Amino acid sequence: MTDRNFYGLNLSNRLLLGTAQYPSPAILADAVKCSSVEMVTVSLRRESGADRAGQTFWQMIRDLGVRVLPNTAGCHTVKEAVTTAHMAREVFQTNSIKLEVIGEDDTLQPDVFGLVEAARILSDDGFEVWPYTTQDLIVAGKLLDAGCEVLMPWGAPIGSGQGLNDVFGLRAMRAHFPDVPLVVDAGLGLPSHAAQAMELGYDAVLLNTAVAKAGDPAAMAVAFSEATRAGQAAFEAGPMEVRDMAEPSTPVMGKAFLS
Amino acid sequence: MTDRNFYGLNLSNRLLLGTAQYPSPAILADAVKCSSVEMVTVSLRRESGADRAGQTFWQMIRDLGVRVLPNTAGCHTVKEAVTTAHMAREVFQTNSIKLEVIGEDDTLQPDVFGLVEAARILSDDGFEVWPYTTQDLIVAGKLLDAGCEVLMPWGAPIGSGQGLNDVFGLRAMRAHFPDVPLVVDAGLGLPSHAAQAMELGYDAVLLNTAVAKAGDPAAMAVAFSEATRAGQAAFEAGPMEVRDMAEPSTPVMGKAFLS
Amino acid sequence: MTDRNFYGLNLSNRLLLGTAQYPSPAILADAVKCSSVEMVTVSLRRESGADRAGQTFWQMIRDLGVRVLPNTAGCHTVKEAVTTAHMAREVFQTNSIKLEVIGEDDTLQPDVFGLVEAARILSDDGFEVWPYTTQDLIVAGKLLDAGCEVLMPWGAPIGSGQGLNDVFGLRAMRAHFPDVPLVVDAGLGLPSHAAQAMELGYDAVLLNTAVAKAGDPAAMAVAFSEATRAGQAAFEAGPMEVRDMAEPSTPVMGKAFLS
Amino acid sequence: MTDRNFYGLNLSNRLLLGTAQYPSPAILADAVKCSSVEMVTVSLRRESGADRAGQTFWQMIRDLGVRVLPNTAGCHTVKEAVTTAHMAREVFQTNSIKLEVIGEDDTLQPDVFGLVEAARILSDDGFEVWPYTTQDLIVAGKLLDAGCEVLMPWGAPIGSGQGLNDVFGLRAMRAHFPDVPLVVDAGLGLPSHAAQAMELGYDAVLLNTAVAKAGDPAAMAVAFSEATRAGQAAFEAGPMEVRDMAEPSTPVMGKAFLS
Amino acid sequence: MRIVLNGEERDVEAANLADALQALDYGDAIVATALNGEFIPHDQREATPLKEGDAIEVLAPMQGG
Amino acid sequence: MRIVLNGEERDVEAANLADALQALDYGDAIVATALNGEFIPHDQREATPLKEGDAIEVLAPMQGG
Amino acid sequence: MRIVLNGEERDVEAANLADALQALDYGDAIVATALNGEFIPHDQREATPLKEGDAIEVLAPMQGG
Amino acid sequence: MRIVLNGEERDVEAANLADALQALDYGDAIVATALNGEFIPHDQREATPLKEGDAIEVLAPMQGG
Repeated sequence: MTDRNFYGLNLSNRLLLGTAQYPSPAILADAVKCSSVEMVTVSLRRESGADRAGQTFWQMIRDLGVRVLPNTAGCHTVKEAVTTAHMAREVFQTNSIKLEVIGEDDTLQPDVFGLVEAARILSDDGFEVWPYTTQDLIVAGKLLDAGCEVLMPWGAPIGSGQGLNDVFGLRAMRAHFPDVPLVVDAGLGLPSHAAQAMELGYDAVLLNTAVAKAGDPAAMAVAFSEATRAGQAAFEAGPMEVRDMAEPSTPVMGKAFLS
Repeated sequence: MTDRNFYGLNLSNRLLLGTAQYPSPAILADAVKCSSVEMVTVSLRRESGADRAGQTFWQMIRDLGVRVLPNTAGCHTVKEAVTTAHMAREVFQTNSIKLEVIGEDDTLQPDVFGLVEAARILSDDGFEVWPYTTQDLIVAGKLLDAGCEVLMPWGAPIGSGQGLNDVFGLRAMRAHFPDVPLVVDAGLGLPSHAAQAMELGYDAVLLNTAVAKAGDPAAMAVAFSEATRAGQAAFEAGPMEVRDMAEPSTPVMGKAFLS
Repeated sequence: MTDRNFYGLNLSNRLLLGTAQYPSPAILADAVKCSSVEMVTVSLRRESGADRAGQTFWQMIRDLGVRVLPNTAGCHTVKEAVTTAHMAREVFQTNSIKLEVIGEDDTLQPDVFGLVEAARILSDDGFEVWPYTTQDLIVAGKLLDAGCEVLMPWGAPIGSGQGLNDVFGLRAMRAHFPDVPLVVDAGLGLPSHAAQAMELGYDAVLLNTAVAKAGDPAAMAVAFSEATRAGQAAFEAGPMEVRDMAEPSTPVMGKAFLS
Repeated sequence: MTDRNFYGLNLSNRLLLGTAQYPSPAILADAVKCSSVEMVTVSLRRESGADRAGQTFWQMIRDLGVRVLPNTAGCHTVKEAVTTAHMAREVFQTNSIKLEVIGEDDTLQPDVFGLVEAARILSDDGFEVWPYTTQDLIVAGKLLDAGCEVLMPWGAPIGSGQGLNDVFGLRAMRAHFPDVPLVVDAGLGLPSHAAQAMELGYDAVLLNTAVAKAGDPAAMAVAFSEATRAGQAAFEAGPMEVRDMAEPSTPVMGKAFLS
Repeated sequence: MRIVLNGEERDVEAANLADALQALDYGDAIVATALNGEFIPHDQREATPLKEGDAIEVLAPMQGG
Repeated sequence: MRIVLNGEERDVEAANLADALQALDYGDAIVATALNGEFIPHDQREATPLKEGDAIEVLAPMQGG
Repeated sequence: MRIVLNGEERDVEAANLADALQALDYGDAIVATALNGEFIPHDQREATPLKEGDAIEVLAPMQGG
Repeated sequence: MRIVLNGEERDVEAANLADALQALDYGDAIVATALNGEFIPHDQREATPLKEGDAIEVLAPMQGG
């Protein structure tokens, strides 16, 4: 797993971080630096010729020297997502795209039909698609057929912080695609959630709100980064077998008779 | 919480590690060094004049330069536990004692009646008692009255690796004793369990089997150490509020109209 | 909810029972009679002119006087499922079909793409389609658009007995489709699972293995039937609010002073 | 388990119901009658010579023709509990007493030290003690030694409706005392919780708030009664083995080839 | 004579606990009694004299969980 | 004539599907039929000729979940 | 000429999309453009004439999750 | 003299516990001692006589959880 790569990209830090909702750009920069994340997600929004807010933001991100993964957040149709992806490729100068085709606004869950179609179109057009999907194994298979080399099932609804709502589904997905880089994207609220995802054998986690909305985002980013690494290391180190009953850790043999 | 001390002792690493069940002394030493734990648990067992196994072990521990917390593992009566504590104090030259009074062998759960009595006797005799107890708040109160300044509720049966079996009980205990150093002792199986305990506001975790029985104990020790720190940092950083439904992380405002 | 109907059909017993895997036909008949279920699932398999096993089975089911819901179990393609549905309609003389389009054999989860396509074809052809689906809200919407008037999300993999693996998903589905008859189909192992599904506001549960493989199938069928009714009644009766802390049930006022 | 008795008492309905917090006495009576519970808990409170509220209540309970289990609710000391028990015995003309010695007011958890002492005093004095306790196996053992023939571990804090907070503890208790009548007392919020307790092999459940505070208490009482019976029946019927992966319920053999 | 009945001060003239219950309008109500924290069984009420300041608890059946 | 019945090769002399069912001992059994993967309704069996190598599926009610 | 820029009506005199960006003060800002819902790559802006009522989207990097 | 050392019968000639440890090859090993279930501190070993059948526990540091 350690030498697992994402479209040929090696990430020593398996925490991918979103850049939205921070109290200030300075705090975002701080969070990125302190946690030494290597890849952050970004988006495209309307720019005004007057204030050019986007230019400032973009300069700040470039100064951080991290890779960017543009998203198609908020897109509800294949056409929107595909057009947004093309615009992102030009602006961010990268073929990488976090593909979101949102199907429902209460859960922000993906429209897996539109997702597969958009993934095919973009893959055929040379994009490296990181699809935000569900734990559906058939959808996953179609995404791989469409050309995706990474899958990003959700842990819980975006921004909910609920953690891993369907551990069975995540475990089945890992078992079914042992060789595919899998990223738990969205829904994580605490570092223990990130550790748990990695302990299940996932290759990375992607989150935003849990860090940005923390009392101390930079400290929380570090916490998530460490927990992610800890979960990864645990998976690789080979955890103990869980037991139903107790077993003394201190040897019983040689115990004194003192009664 | 960071400046919480344990009988005046400051621990920057809140992972306490057991020393039993490792494949070899060298691997134990490795685990301790790599994870830079500062305190390890030890016990007393019968020594033979011939091989003097204990002398070698003790020399190894001293060379590691860590603090030791002797236990009364396997003691089922107050008298056994008290006598063992006295012998440990002489040998290990410390007033610290991890007090175990085992009441039942399938779960290795404490006999809270014997525990409170032994805790009083030992506290009165100048010991710094670290009691292995349950989440029972009344028992906890009696232990504090007896002189204990640290409480160590179990997470799950010793050596089971089940994690936190009664999160409600642990949460209630933390809420009820905001100023008492609390350590989750026993039952943890994965780093995410340690992170979760710290996220609940616990001050440290103590474990042994999950590291000793891992495929790579040293790597697992590091993983637990990082996860413990991550959970502690998360608690201090102030986690986000969990939400029932989704909330977009990427701002909706300024989204392009591309349909 | 009580007056919820399924394609116009009123079911006073909201437990739907499968007819496979029983130790004997007599025990199946017993289970159906004792639990007074009103609808059972059946399938089509190859008949030999010699032994005509199917004729005997079919006579037994008709003697039970229950409604049948034929399934397309084991079908992996739209064509297979549609053809099987047509053959079932002729043999069982019913427009009702439990539509299964299996996408993966370890989890037996539905292929939601094939499912939606087959649902449209069959609905257009006059079938009353009961689709075995996931908790995916977008898929659910497409099934309704295709003409389905009932949805049957899985609780867990068929025959696993794990219960409700994704309570969040089931709750979101109920909230999103308040007026659609929803049936939890597959994966239930214990009556408490059935009660929980109904307490979430589901309209019925469909299961087979948990009853057929029980030590005493007839007794287990009754248990599931009662638990299903209990969960339904609880949902309608309006459950209490869950509280974080305790609240005395016995009034404190008027308590004697006896210390 | 069916022929398990409680101090010689056979209960065909294993739901024990509290009598407090109902919208009106009429609704309480209704709940008791509709659910055909056989035993209800009652308490003692100060009576005024003027209104004699207690007399009216007592007459109503007697008219219901159910057995009463008086409690010592709200007692925090051994003396209070013992005196209250004696007063209850005289008034209710029964040796049965639900022994509560409360140790902490946020969780209303028992003071297990006072509980064991009071249980011994009362048992020696001819009472049939039903102790409200925790899942602590050592405490349980002492209660049995004290003369108790029934144990009532809590499921969750009184009135919280959280359900079974420590399933492991309940399971261990059942396994450790296979021949002792065990009742889950307090904390249940939904019928599925009652079913789950009985599926674990418990012999009865005792609750109050979940019924009294329901929108329709009588209907909820019936729901709990049915779920309790369903859980009991399931335990006796022998549930299926839970499986990790799916297994077709409909036989694969004989499936048509239609592709 | 000044006594405390169920936590409230009351004046009552009674030689013993049984008389007091009558004087306090309990008539034949089904109640259990305690005097200064000690249970007094029904058949000992007459033999139980009262004195100034005694605390009497008179309890009856009530809802309970 | 060589046909495949429910996956097994069989010899049968029959002008159409209806005849074949008779020849294959199905009598008045309640079954549904498919020919080479296509559903053949009961009332079309007579009008459905068979040829060498045809694959016939004859299905009947069975246990199902 | 009346066009819609990022959802707001604007007047601009420009022969093509490139001119329009200049006229609208984008200067050398790093932006991506779409015309009536179709992506217009940077190097095609000059070759892209504008007409009355065209809807232009001008997007730049922004925070994202 | 017959004594029980860590659960095993042993013959040892020793006036007191300190001598016994020497005779039993403990030399300067770091150990804690108990005699018939009572802890005997290091500095009291010499003052602790042994008699036939005494049970001695000699404990040293060991792995613990």
